Amino acid sequence: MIALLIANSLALASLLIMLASGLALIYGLRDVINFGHGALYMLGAYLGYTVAKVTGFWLALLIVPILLALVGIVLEFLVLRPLKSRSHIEVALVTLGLGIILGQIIIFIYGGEARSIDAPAILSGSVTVLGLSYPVYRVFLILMGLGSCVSLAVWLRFTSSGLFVRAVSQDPGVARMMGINSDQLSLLVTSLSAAFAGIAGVLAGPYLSIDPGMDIVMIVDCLIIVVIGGTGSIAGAIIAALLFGFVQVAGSVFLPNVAALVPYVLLMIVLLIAPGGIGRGRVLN
Amino acid sequence: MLGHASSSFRVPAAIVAGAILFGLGGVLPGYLASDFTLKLANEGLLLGLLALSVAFLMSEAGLVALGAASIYGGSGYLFAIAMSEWGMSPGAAIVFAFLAVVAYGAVLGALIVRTNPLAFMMLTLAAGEMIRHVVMLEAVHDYTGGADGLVVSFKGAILGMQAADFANPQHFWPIGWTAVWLIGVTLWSVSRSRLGATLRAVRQNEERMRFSGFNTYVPRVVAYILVNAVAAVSGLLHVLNAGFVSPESLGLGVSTNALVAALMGGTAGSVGPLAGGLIFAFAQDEFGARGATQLLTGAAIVLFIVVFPRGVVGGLVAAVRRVLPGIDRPRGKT
Amino acid sequence: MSLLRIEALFAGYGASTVLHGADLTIEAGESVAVVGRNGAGKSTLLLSLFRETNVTGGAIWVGDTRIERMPGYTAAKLGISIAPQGRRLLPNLTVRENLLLGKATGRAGPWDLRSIFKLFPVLEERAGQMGTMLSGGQQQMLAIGRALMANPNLLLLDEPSEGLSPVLVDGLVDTLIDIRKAGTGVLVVEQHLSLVKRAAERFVILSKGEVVGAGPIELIGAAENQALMAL
Amino acid sequence: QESVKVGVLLIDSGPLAGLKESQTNAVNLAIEHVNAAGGVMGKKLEADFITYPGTPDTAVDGATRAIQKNGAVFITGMDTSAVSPALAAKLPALKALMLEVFAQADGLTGKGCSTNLFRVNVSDSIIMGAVKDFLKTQGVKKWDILAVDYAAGRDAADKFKTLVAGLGGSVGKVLFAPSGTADFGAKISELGNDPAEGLFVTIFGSDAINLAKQQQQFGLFKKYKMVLGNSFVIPQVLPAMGESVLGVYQPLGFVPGFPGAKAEAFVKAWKEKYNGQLPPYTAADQYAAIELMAASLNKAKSTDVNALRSALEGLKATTVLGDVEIRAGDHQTIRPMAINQIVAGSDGKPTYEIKKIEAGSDIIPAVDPACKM
Amino acid sequence: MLKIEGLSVNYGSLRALADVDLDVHDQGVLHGIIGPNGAGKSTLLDAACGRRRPTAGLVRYRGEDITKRSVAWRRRNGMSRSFQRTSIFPDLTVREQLELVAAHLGDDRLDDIIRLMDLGSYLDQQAGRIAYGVQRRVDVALALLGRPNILLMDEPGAGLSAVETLRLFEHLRELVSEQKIVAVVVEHDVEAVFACCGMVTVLDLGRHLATGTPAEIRKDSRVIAAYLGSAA
Ligand SMILES: Nc1ncnc2c1ncn2[C@@H]1O[C@H](COP(=O)(O)OP(=O)(O)OP(=O)(O)O)[C@@H](O)[C@H]1O
Ligand SMILES: Nc1ncnc2c1ncn2[C@@H]1O[C@H](COP(=O)(O)OP(=O)(O)OP(=O)(O)O)[C@@H](O)[C@H]1O
Ligand SMILES: [Mg+2]
Ligand SMILES: [Mg+2]
Repeated sequence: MIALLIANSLALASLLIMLASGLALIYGLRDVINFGHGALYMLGAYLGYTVAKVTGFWLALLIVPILLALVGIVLEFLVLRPLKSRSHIEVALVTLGLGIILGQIIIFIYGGEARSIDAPAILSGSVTVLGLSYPVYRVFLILMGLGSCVSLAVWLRFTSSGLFVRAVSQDPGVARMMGINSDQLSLLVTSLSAAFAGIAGVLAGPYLSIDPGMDIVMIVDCLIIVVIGGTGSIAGAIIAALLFGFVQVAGSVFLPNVAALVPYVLLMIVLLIAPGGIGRGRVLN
Repeated sequence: MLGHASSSFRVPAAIVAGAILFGLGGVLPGYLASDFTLKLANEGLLLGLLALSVAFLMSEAGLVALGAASIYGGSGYLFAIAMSEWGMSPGAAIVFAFLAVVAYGAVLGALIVRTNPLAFMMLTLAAGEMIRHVVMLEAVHDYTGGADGLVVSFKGAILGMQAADFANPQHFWPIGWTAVWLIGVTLWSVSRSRLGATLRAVRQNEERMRFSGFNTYVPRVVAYILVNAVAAVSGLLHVLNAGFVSPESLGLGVSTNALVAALMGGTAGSVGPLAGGLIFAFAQDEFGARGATQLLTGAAIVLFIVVFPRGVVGGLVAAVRRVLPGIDRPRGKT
Repeated sequence: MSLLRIEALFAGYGASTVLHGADLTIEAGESVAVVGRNGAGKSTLLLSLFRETNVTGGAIWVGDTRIERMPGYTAAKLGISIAPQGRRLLPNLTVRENLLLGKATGRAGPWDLRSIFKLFPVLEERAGQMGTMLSGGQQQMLAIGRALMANPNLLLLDEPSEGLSPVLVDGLVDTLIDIRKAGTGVLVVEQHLSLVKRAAERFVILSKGEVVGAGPIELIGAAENQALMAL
Repeated sequence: QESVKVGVLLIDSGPLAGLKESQTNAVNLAIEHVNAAGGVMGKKLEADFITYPGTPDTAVDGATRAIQKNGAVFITGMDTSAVSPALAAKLPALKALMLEVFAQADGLTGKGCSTNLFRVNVSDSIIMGAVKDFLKTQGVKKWDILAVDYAAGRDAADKFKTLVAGLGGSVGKVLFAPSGTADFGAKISELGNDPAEGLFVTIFGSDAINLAKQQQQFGLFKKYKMVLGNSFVIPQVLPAMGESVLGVYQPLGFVPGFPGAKAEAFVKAWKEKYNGQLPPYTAADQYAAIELMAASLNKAKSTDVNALRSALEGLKATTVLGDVEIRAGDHQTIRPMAINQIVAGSDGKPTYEIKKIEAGSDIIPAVDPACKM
Repeated sequence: MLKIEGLSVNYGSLRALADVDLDVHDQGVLHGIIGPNGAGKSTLLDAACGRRRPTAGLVRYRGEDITKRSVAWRRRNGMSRSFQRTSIFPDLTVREQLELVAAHLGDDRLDDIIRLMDLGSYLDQQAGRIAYGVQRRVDVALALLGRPNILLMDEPGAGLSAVETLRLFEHLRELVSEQKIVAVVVEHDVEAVFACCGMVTVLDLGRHLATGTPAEIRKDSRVIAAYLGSAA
């Protein structure tokens, strides 16, 4: 039972990790609190639905992140760059407004009906691990989620391009003086963040419902995770998402009456003990 | 000599002008505007008050609160529950609700103002969402009505006004108008007082403030209590006017609306957020009639913030300064 | 062809102009000091090479490339590196990472982690620590080390002696002499003339954003130059 | 004045936003039909659509605008169980009537019933009435319950327990999931460990889809003899649930294939007008509400609120929902329900198959004595 | 006046200050602290003024143990400091910040301090936008407000020219002797230190190396090797 509990919380956490990493990336490296991230995830899911219908799930998993990266490029040039001298909260609210608009456009195109993607055949059965039968898709989700985010963290931490990205995030002026093309790297970060939302959107298809409310459900949870993880730290976000997923799943089993409160309590406890979050700038910022 | 004479003449002139504006504004709309317009204006004022509380904390202490709604809605719930469950009179219930949420704000503030701005924002968000969930818990369903909320109607009078009077836009307008003036002027004077200056300095360099002998904690707690008191007044007026409370009034949506209104109007000063509240209320109504509230709201947020970096009021003031240089020059610039 | 040529430069911050037609030329292997009182615009002059200021007129040439309208990283790519005033270390990078940033342009040369650690041994001891956990003088070493790591053609130092102990200033002077001999240009902004006198060949006096005096370094102590510097 | 106006409130944000389109379509189609059949009192019926973000305040604002500014006499459309009481409280002062088609809470026509509010859609108790009538013949005795941790879910769970006891059965596990649950893995594992014979599910909206898809990966529903949904597999979510819910039973107030000439004509007209789609039950309720408005206007021959109220109280009419009656005592419409099973349709896609039609008078509870107008 | 007993400060595993004693009792005399980079000079000031909790040891002020007192308390009771890394209010004008602090501490000598730090022509500029050297002077001015009894200064001359540093030290010496206060100044400009300080303490590697008059220190061979080099 406990093993199953952990496995289940890992599945939820994997999706959250991907979303929160994207959010942490653009927050930690680009200094933007992107309230529109949920809308990007929703766009990823709907695009995933459309593309998967034509090309199948696997190609959608490849194409949609690329499409979202393009959206990220548009976001960078049309919004973030022109507004770079504005305060955090102003930019955050602009992304909120854009997220609302994007959501409405999606509803306009797809209508309000919920949709779903079927998992490809090899992922639809279940496997038996340690005597427990467990859906293959969940295993896949966990591997994908953890895998992509760990590689992201490794890239940032241990490669020189990762180092330059971190330098740009802390002081673009100094980075430029050192000969780093900060505009290019900012663009990379924004599009990478959007691409992560795209991956999460496609992966959510066979697991969760694709519907007009999906952005809002996720964004608050992801904000909580990013903040628990520590300002913009990817590794922190990974740990925080695992913690969050576990607390939420465990809460719904052991404290069903007050389960809805559990994530907020977690946030308050962590922040009151360590206002900088768990990652506390270990990886970035 | 001359400068002294003219400034001592200017102060009473400003007070007289303010008094006239206040008097006219309190009376005229009742004759000129339709019930429907007044109703929207009332809501705009109350949202403006909430926006003012958010804006004050932002511009003075550099902290963004995303939990204003929990105070706003919470005071309404307490007011309703105090009457229906504990049999208080409406007047006593108002005082009780006000004091209770302000006390809650004080405790919360004492815990969270020390953290960094992002943590503060998320802590207020978390505290607010927690309250929204608590209200919907099964255990308190009988008190709060769960997701359905409560219809609040009271018997008896508050300051001589019956429930029906508060619900009547004509009668409510002067109350809202007066509250807005009192609070607007109060916050404006606080921001010009020593407390305001201390808060702004703490926001820029907390450590240097401590090394200058200031207590940097208490002023921020005081500021947080102050803005919560404003939010509570707004919430109580709202419940009197609307006659019901629901979990939505505690939620993130209301808090973001207040934030958006504040930024639309301009966070510096008292007029901006109030104007923002009015703009927001009327705009939402128009958008609704056009059948696309959400889309147009999103577009308006983007447009207003992009076009008016210091809010509509900030933008207007800057424009007036440009056309009439010399008007109200900041001190010391030559 | 000069290493750096600044012609009638007008630059400032926002709407205000700080430099009013400053001129400066540096040849390869030359070491020039820029002096002048607080607010004269010395730092502004250096920062203008990286588009950290608002350039409104004049020209900046690096070799035969005119850069004042090019992106901020151009100067570094062309072989100019800087240890800016106030150090501007990146607070959440380790000492080693801060140094490696100097390598961003990928120029090869005598300076690498090993030679920097030899020059400033304490940096090696602290290689894994965050840059801002160093003492003030150690941070200054890190900023200078970072600039050296780029193996520049022209090294810009903005008040490098600030916070350094006298022994280390001696070491710095020796280093500057060495790298100049190796053909690298040096432009140093400095308040403390003792360093300037030992490390530079000529000086330029900046006052209110304009060059008001210049000469070989031996003359820097002359009364008229002292008067110009106090202007 | 040339026309009689109906204020239609539409929610365009959050999870309910998806229903806006079919609601608008239903109003447009109904008004088209009413006007084609001669309108109301010789005038045309006209809709005034107003969107709002789903909160009580904004709903009251929207209704006020429709009534005071645009002269609407009726309010209808989308709302939630928090919005309705707030609206109902304001209606007497605004001098307008509301025909509820959305909120299911019993209280609206029970303890909190209100002079100016009439409900066309079914209440929670009516659904339970239909379930009870249906289960009498099914022979599934031992049940598990999975419900949303919300007033509606807890209420449904309690009612179902009483109902099962009344039929001589027993209830095993009763699990609650918070609204907005993304991962049902824990609940699914808990139920699947030791399943009873039947599973009663009260989970709504996107949570319902999440549950359906995730249980399929675990094969949960297959372990039960009968899975009975309560607002679980509704038409709006059925396509997304796909094959995962084949075999599930679901009571609905209307499905295509519902008996009656009007119902048939309605489905046909809908298909023609809205490129081949089928109307969901919410659209049928909305359509019926407009039909009832028209009937009351024609009966009262006036737009006066009091006259219209008296016309509606006790009104009997034939609508797309069949023969219905608005009960004067609590303003609840007495109407039939269909118990359906999800089966694979001719095109391979899951669809509803009507198993039984429950007559309205059999399933409606008596007027709640707490209801005092 | 200020007595430091057995003070140690660790940063993690690094021992920045090891068992240092310092007794600054001469009122009206500048007490200089010199030492190589990383010797622990700033750390000593940090521990003395409450910015950092010492790992071990005591700080006494007028005989009272104040090791656990808050920074604000110490400041209100006369202990003041300036920073090596400039610490000012970037968005306030120079005048606004000086007035705010002066009013809080009840100081009426604002004009004198403005004159002393030569800030008269910058009063209405935003502090974040003035030249670095001037910002340093604002930092020192903030420390001088409020008639402190103990003045702790961390490289007040950094960013100033040698001439200006010397002038600042002379002013400080006058101020200190006029008001009979205790002043501890960390500085690398040894010319200014030797010219104006009555006593000099040398730290090295977190330890106390020597204390004495400038003349004694200047001759000390250990100090020359560790610190002074050609400046001796
Ligand atoms: N960020 C800024 N914004 C606005 N004005 C600035 C800014 N930085 C510097 N200035 C102004 O530019 C002028 C020159 O400053 P600069 O820093 O170049 O002087 P400097 O010669 O380097 O002085 P110092 O010796 O103190 O370092 C000063 O008058 C200052 O007020
Ligand atoms: N926050 C910190 N975390 C870790 N180590 C630190 C920290 N601050 C200082 N140190 C280390 O403690 C030692 C003493 O530092 P301190 O700043 O006291 O030196 P200092 O004598 O003031 O030197 P300088 O003349 O360079 O300013 C140094 O080795 C430094 O690297
Ligand atoms: Mg400078
Ligand atoms: Mg130091």
